Amino acid sequence: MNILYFIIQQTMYFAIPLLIVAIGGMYAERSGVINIALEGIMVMGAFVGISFISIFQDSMNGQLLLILAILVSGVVGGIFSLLHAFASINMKADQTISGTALNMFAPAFAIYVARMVQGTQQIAFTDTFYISKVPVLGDIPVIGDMFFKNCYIITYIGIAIYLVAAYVIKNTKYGLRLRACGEHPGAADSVGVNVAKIRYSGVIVSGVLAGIGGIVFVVPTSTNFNATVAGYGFLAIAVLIFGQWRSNKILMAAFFFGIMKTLSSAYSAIPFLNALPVSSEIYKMFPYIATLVLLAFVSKNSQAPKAEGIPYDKSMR
Amino acid sequence: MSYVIEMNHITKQFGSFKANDDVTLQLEKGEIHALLGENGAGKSTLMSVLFGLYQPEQGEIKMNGKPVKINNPNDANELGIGMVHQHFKLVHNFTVLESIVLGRETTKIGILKMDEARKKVMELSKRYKFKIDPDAYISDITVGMQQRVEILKMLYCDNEILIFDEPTAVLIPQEISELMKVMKQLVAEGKSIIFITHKLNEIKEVANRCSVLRKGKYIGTVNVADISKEEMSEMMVGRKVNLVVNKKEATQGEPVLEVKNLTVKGKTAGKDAVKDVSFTVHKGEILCVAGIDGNGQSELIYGITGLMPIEKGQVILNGKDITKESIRQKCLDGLAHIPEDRHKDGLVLDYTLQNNLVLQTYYSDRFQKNGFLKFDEIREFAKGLIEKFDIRCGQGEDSVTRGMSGGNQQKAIIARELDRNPEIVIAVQPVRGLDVGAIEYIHKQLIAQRDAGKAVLLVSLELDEVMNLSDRIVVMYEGEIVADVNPQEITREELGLYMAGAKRGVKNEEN
Amino acid sequence: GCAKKPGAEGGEKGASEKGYELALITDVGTIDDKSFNQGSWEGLETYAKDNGITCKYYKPAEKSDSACLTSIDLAVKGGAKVIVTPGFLFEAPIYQAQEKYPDIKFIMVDAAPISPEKEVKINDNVSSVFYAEEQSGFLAGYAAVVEGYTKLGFMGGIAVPAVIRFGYGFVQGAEAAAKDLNISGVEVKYTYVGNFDATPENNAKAAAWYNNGTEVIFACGGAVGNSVMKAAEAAGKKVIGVDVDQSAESETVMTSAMKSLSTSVYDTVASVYKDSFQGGKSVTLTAKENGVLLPMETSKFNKFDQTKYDELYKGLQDGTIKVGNDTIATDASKLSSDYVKVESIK
Amino acid sequence: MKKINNERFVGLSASVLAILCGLLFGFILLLVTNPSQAVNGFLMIVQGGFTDGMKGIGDVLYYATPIIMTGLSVGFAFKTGLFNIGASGQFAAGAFAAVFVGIKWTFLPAGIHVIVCLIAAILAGALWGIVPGLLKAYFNVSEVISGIMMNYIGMSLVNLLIRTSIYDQLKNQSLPVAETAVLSKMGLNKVFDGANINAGIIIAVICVILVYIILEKTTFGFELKACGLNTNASKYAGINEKRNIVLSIVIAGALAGLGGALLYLAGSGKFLQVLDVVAPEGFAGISVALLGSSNPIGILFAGLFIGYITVGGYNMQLYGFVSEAIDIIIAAIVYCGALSLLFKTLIYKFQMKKRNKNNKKEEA
Ligand SMILES: Nc1ncnc2c1ncn2[C@@H]1O[C@H](COP(=O)(O)OP(=O)(O)OP(=O)(O)O)[C@@H](O)[C@H]1O
Ligand SMILES: Nc1ncnc2c1ncn2[C@@H]1O[C@H](COP(=O)(O)OP(=O)(O)OP(=O)(O)O)[C@@H](O)[C@H]1O
Ligand SMILES: [Mg+2]
Ligand SMILES: [Mg+2]
Repeated sequence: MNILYFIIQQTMYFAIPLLIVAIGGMYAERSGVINIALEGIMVMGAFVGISFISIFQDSMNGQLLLILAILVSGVVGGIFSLLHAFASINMKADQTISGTALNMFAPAFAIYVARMVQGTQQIAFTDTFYISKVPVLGDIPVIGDMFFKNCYIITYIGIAIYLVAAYVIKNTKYGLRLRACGEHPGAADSVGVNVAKIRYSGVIVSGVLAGIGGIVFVVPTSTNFNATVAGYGFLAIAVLIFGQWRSNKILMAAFFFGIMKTLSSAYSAIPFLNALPVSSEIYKMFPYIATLVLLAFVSKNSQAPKAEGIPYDKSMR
Repeated sequence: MSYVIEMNHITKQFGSFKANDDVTLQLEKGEIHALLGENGAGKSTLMSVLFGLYQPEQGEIKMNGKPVKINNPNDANELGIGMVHQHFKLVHNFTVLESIVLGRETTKIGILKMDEARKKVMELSKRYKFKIDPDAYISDITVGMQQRVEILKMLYCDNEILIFDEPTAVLIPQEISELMKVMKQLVAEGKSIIFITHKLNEIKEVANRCSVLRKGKYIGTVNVADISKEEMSEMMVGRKVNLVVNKKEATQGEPVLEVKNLTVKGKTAGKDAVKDVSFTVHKGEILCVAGIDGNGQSELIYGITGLMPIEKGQVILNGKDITKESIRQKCLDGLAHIPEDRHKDGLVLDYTLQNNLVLQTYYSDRFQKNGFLKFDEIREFAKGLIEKFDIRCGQGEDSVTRGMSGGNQQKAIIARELDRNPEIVIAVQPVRGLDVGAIEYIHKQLIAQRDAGKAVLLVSLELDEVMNLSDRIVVMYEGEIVADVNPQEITREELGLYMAGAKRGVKNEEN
Repeated sequence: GCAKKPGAEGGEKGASEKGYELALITDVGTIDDKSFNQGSWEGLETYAKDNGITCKYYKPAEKSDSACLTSIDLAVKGGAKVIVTPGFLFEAPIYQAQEKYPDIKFIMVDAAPISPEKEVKINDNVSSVFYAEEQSGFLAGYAAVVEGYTKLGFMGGIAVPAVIRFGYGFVQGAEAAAKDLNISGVEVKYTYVGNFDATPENNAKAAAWYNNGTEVIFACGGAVGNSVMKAAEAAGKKVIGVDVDQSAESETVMTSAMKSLSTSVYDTVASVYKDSFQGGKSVTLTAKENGVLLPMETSKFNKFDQTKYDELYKGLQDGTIKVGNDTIATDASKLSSDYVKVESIK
Repeated sequence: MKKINNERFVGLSASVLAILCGLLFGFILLLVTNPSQAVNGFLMIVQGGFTDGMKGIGDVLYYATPIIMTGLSVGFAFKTGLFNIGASGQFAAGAFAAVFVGIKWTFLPAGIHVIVCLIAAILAGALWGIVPGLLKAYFNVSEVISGIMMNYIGMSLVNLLIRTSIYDQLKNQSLPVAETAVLSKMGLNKVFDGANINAGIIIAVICVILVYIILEKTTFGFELKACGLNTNASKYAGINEKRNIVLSIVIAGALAGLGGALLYLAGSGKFLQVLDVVAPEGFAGISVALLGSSNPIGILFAGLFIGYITVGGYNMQLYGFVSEAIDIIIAAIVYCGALSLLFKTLIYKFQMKKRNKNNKKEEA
């Protein structure tokens, strides 16, 4: 039982960032813009967010600081993603390429600035955000142990983001228009929807969420930021596709990947797994292989937005 | 008297090409105003201008006498102008309801209030007997249904001026007659309709007045009541002389291409686009497949040429069964194909002209030696064709094809396909959107083939082309062949009736 | 600050003029690796400060022998007289450089010049410094058990000799203590995580151990410590730091198994300027030379006190306590005894 | 050949524009972070390989070699309409195969051994390429996504294989390869004294020429490009487009794989590290391909250029700058590159207009 709780708690650390970023990706792609820059945007968000913490951790501390930092990361991510939006919407550039550029830029920038400013590459911070037990809720028998012990508010923020995002894309005017732009911009345009605007918003949302995802990924699992998010941006893309661009399926995918990550690192302490002769690399590979296999099956009639990656050009008919 | 809509001296260009050239259109309140013209005459473009999708280079639009600026569909909406587009603008994985409210959502703090919308949609649907299911996904409903959704989209926001761009091209007769009823009902309610179609009898049936475009130019407006179909078609096509081709009697030889019980699946799952079609093309004849857009002609050709998998049936070329053969082998066997969509299928637009001219033959020993292309050979060959077929372009064989005019692009394809001197040429709408000169030229080439004792299978949507070129006509309707006739023995009207599915001739299949 | 801000500092003195006399070349880990790069750098930097000499660190363009050699060239070009190189990465490069630059002094930490053909050759301009990490580890292990912990963990970075020595020493220390206090059933979880970084995986691994009852983990791999501390903070357990005094890093750091990196680098550099530089050989600094230690003043012990520490330290110095190094066993599990059970996790 | 010249011109001007933008951005960055030294630092970048004479140039060639190969890999795929973001994985696969053979198959005679290593690398890379190829051709899975997946799978798999077969426990890296498996220096190291240069660069150049010939001179290249530019038309012309998709990624993979071999057999004392990091050379390849506008010759120069400023950036440390500045500049260049694709099409559109006019005139 204890083990089970532990796995669930650990899984949160991995799954929540994936969830947030993948949902962000969903907004970009459902609006018609492929965003493989998520990795880079995460790094950017984490970089600035963690720097923010390490600067202000003496003057303030606790959850407030964390929440502020998360906001900062979000804003930074949003701004950074504008580069991608500009290239792919105004300039009608190849979206994978401008995305790649952002991915190359972010870590280099983080290292460069960190070393130029503070001389060292890693940005250390003290973790005053850890919650060993949420007051009341933590005492609920099983549920409490699973979800309200050894956690960060991050978990709940993530869940909240998910719920809102899923609701918005399905049930709001904005969501409806966003989806239209991703599937058939011509149709949206013909009823007076401003495709460019919607797509910008989609990319920005993805940027904000990726930025948040960045810091959310670093805080629970490390004591410093070292200019990397260990490929979680790309993993998030896998999650997005695995989840077939549908938030509900993305949720499941995120947790599946999260569990795999947990097992790959914690298996040594999980008796029945420790017995197995499976090395950690296998666990590491598994999510990716699973995604490939899944893709092979669903891609023929994939639910990918029809118009994703294609710059919208009015006069094309 | 004042008009609800006046479009005065509209000119719309795409690049250097004038899709509308000083066109004027006046719509009276409560009338159905037909807009008539060949493919590429500029009808859709003109309507797109009225609907705010395109901005005209010149001209003004007046509404009830007052000039108005229509910068985008929103403005059009504000003014109560709605449009059913020729190519539907529906999102495949939206529900009918979602599709209708898109752009005019009723919301509370941004959250969709679908039930109100639903009520209104159901009312409308009842009023016009549309029987739509608001929760069905667009991808799951028939084309006819999709069109009703498009119509509902207009009615949903109480538009007064309704534009129907070729609404009937894709409908089956029953649907057409129902649509006609609806249109009458709408004008009866005081709305005004612009109705685009190629089909004269439809105009005769519902339209009050009719404006005609030709090659982007405004020809004139007439009262439908006091003009005959012939006169209308003459207005639409222009003096017959352009298109009448003088050709000597056909000398029908033995069969070249035999199509037996061919069946091809359509894009929309379930229904077949081509149903058990059989016919034969002989040496020295031009067999024309006539029919309204979207009745399975494209699929038929794709099936024959192998670009689409076929369900069942046989394709026989000079007695050899080529059904299962690769596309390349078919080509080697002497089957030439002038495709419907030259940009999609016919050309690699970013290749040079010379490369496109050898697209079907680059692998032959003439142009390659153990894997290496013989550039000089190709260049010479290209020069030759450019000379022979008088293809005009900037830097001769080195010009990038994308930069060539439509007519010359088409000529390039013709040159490539005919120069192989094939057993049979399959030409699908070979003159679509081309200028008269090009049209005449291409027609001459096809006839030359025929006179040289080769076979030609021509697919055309345009009556004149059909009537003038063909030695035999088969009419396709709903994926079936409904008539097999001799142009000398049939009038346009009859043909039109066949094409509209209103008449079915006994299939006199030979052999 | 010297080179804390390379940029600003470059501003004061461009390489053009005097250049940087003291140079350190990192082994692509940076000078904040919580390990020998950092320790050595601190020593170098302090000496530079104390004597108003310029210093600077360089980072090889890639992790290859020739790239290291190139950065040595760059350092020399930058005016270096003394070059400090931490880590085995420099075995081959220095082997060549010592010939190429006879009048430059090289200080190798944790390594000696070795040719690709495994031939060791130490010229007079090279001093190679090793440490008896096993003794340091021994002290830590002993202390942990005295503190009353019976479920210990060892998380090495990568199974390089220095780390192995730490680990084996740690186990032997635990055993010695268990014997003296006659505690049986001390358990040691023993593993190498395969990197020297702070990664989520390492964090999860440590968390899993703590969750499984492990009370204190000897985090022996530079930044790996950060991941372990993170987990310890969450689980409210203890950590033992390594190489440098890591007590500042986290409340959970009980003590650190130190080797006197900075002091020894400081001294060796000093010896260069005092013309007392003793090159040509490689020395292993043990307790005798105060080469290893626990920082008692910053350690958070309840039972294990200074007197006990001094007693042990004497024992190590006069050899009454013998600690085997990395050669005593092929695998940690072989160190198990009736007092200590070592579970080695691959 | 008017048109070819024109294409060259357009591609070149686009790349040059991108490079200038990137460098400008870099200079601004230096200025912001450390005005007093910015100029010196920037000069270092511009001087690049020339700062330390022949050795510097030699190093440029050394750093350029692997990224020219990955650049070729990506560029070749681009030409055929595919985005081979999976080059990293293929590179790693090739590197491992080469090193593995280089260590284990010592029974092979001197001359042969290294060649077998290279072949092994080529095969491994091709193998890693075939997966996305098949997925693309027969399951229409985007090669971008499957490429990313294959990168991570490759990374972990290679780590696993190293640890279980050719692991140097003491250094957490691969064992050194046998002397017989190291690429010959061919006396180049005499010319470029002290540099790592070796036969690798020559092999790379040969590959450049080969790829150029395949793409520009052969029927195979004709088909590949046709598929890349218009799949429908290719099918219409009887070209087997599925087969071509697979082939082109496989070839791309082989090139990247060979690149891996050339780097790790260079005898520069570089070893395969067991780290959870996707081989950066693959991504570098993307920028190289973009700079070279996917033209083999262009790629050769782009690779040299990036190798050149890499050395320069490394020397910047003398002025207290951090060499990551270079990666930033390269990223900036790539970004501008993405925009300058548009810049290109603009030029084309412009030229097209002109032609149309001519045609219209002639027709009239
Ligand atoms: N959970 C969700 N996240 C994102 N978009 C959604 C979600 N659910 C529905 N949508 C969007 O709303 C539309 C209607 O919802 P629905 O899920 O029924 O559509 P769908 O295409 O059938 O998707 P699915 O088959 O995955 O449910 C969908 O087409 C999709 O575009
Ligand atoms: N977006 C565009 N870009 C370039 N040319 C265009 C564009 N839209 C239309 N054209 C050209 O303008 C001409 C008129 O097109 P339009 O669609 O208005 O014809 P139409 O009368 O609707 O023909 P159809 O009966 O086939 O619908 C055609 O030659 C077409 O090729
Ligand atoms: Mg039409
Ligand atoms: Mg039209």
